[in-house]
Amino acid sequence: MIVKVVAYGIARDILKSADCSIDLKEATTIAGLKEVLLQQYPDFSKLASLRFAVGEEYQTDSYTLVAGQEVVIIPPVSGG
Amino acid sequence: MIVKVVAYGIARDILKSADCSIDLKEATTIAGLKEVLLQQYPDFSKLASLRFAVGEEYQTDSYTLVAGQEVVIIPPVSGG
Amino acid sequence: MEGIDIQLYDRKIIEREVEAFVYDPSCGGIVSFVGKVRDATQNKQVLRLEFESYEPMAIKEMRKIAQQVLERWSVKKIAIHHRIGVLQIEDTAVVISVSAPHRKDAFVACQYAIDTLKETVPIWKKEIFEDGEVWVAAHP
Amino acid sequence: MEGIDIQLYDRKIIEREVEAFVYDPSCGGIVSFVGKVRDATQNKQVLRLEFESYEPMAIKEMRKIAQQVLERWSVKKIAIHHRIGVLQIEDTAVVISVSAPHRKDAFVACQYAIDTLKETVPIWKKEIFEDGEVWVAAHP
Repeated sequence: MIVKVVAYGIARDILKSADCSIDLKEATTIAGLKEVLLQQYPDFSKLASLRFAVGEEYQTDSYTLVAGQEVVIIPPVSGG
Repeated sequence: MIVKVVAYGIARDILKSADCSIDLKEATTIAGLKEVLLQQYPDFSKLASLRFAVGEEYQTDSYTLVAGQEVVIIPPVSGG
Repeated sequence: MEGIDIQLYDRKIIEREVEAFVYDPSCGGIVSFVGKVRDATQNKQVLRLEFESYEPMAIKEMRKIAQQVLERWSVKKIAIHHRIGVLQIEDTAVVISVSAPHRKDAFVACQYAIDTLKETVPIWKKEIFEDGEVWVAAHP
Repeated sequence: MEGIDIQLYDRKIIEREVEAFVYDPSCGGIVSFVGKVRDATQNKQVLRLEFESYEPMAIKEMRKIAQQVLERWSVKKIAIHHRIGVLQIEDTAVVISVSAPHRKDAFVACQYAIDTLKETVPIWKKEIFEDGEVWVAAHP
């Protein structure tokens, strides 16, 4: 299945793009997506934290993705 | 000996004057002045607190007054 | 002492003037407390308030608070402006601003400053009602 | 929800506009936090900063913080304005104002709001130096 990955901040620099499509096995979780990303873009492992959002909400590792979903990579925030 | 008593806020209302002279025994302390004031103006006993300042500083009960000194009555403060 | 701005006056307090004093390029955070005149005490409509002070000592006591703040916490600057005279509902009675490299210090120091001001600074507030007047906090 | 003003924009933050929202005649105290852009990181001169956000989620997360504040403390109103885009040294990046009948609630709530904002709200800050640029807090 294809999910769309959107990236902000340093995640966009690592991805070298503001978004991309990733082909995953059915029922892949956020944890599974993270593994794929770390394999393809090892620089993600250097970040202080790596969170993911779906539907404008943070999701935990066990969240199961479905085809066509948009997942936003949230690197360490630094607002304020 | 004579000391000058200055009053602000509700202390001025109780004294019915912004200041007055009080005749005290030599070496009277703040505690002694307080007693005299409470006797002459019983309404002081109704206040939540009663402090005294000499030389723009709070002074404790044991502070000994000298002739001609100016003592400021500090009723409960309510700034801020 | 450098880093301290204490003022007591009978005119409108302009909050940005208080804060402008404490701003420092080394400080990421400024915490400010603004004390306003509330509209009612025990459900009685307040018409106006009159603030008076024992001015030289009030300034001295506010300065003491500011010095304590600079000694106790990693604070760069502190400003305390207090108004006296006749105030209306919604008027600002006091503004305290504190700047610090780390915001936690600014929060703790600003709260200490207003808490202590309300205990030690010789300023008195009288509430004027339709049918009388009351010196605030005078009685238990 | 009534009592909440959340804004994210690419223009100067006018602090008195943030505070004006939270003022309420029932509140004696307003506590505000102003977050400024500092002049240097590890002794390197910062030329400018660029803030970006995942806007809809940033607003949602700021709104959550505001709702938590109104639920947990006796707070009347809260306003959070965050700026994005290009900022210069001394510019204000964020202002949080909280009004409450009792000042202690306002202090605790304002500190909670800025602490939580810095942990959860998807906003990113890039520091631009003469010789490069750094996403703040990205690396341990």
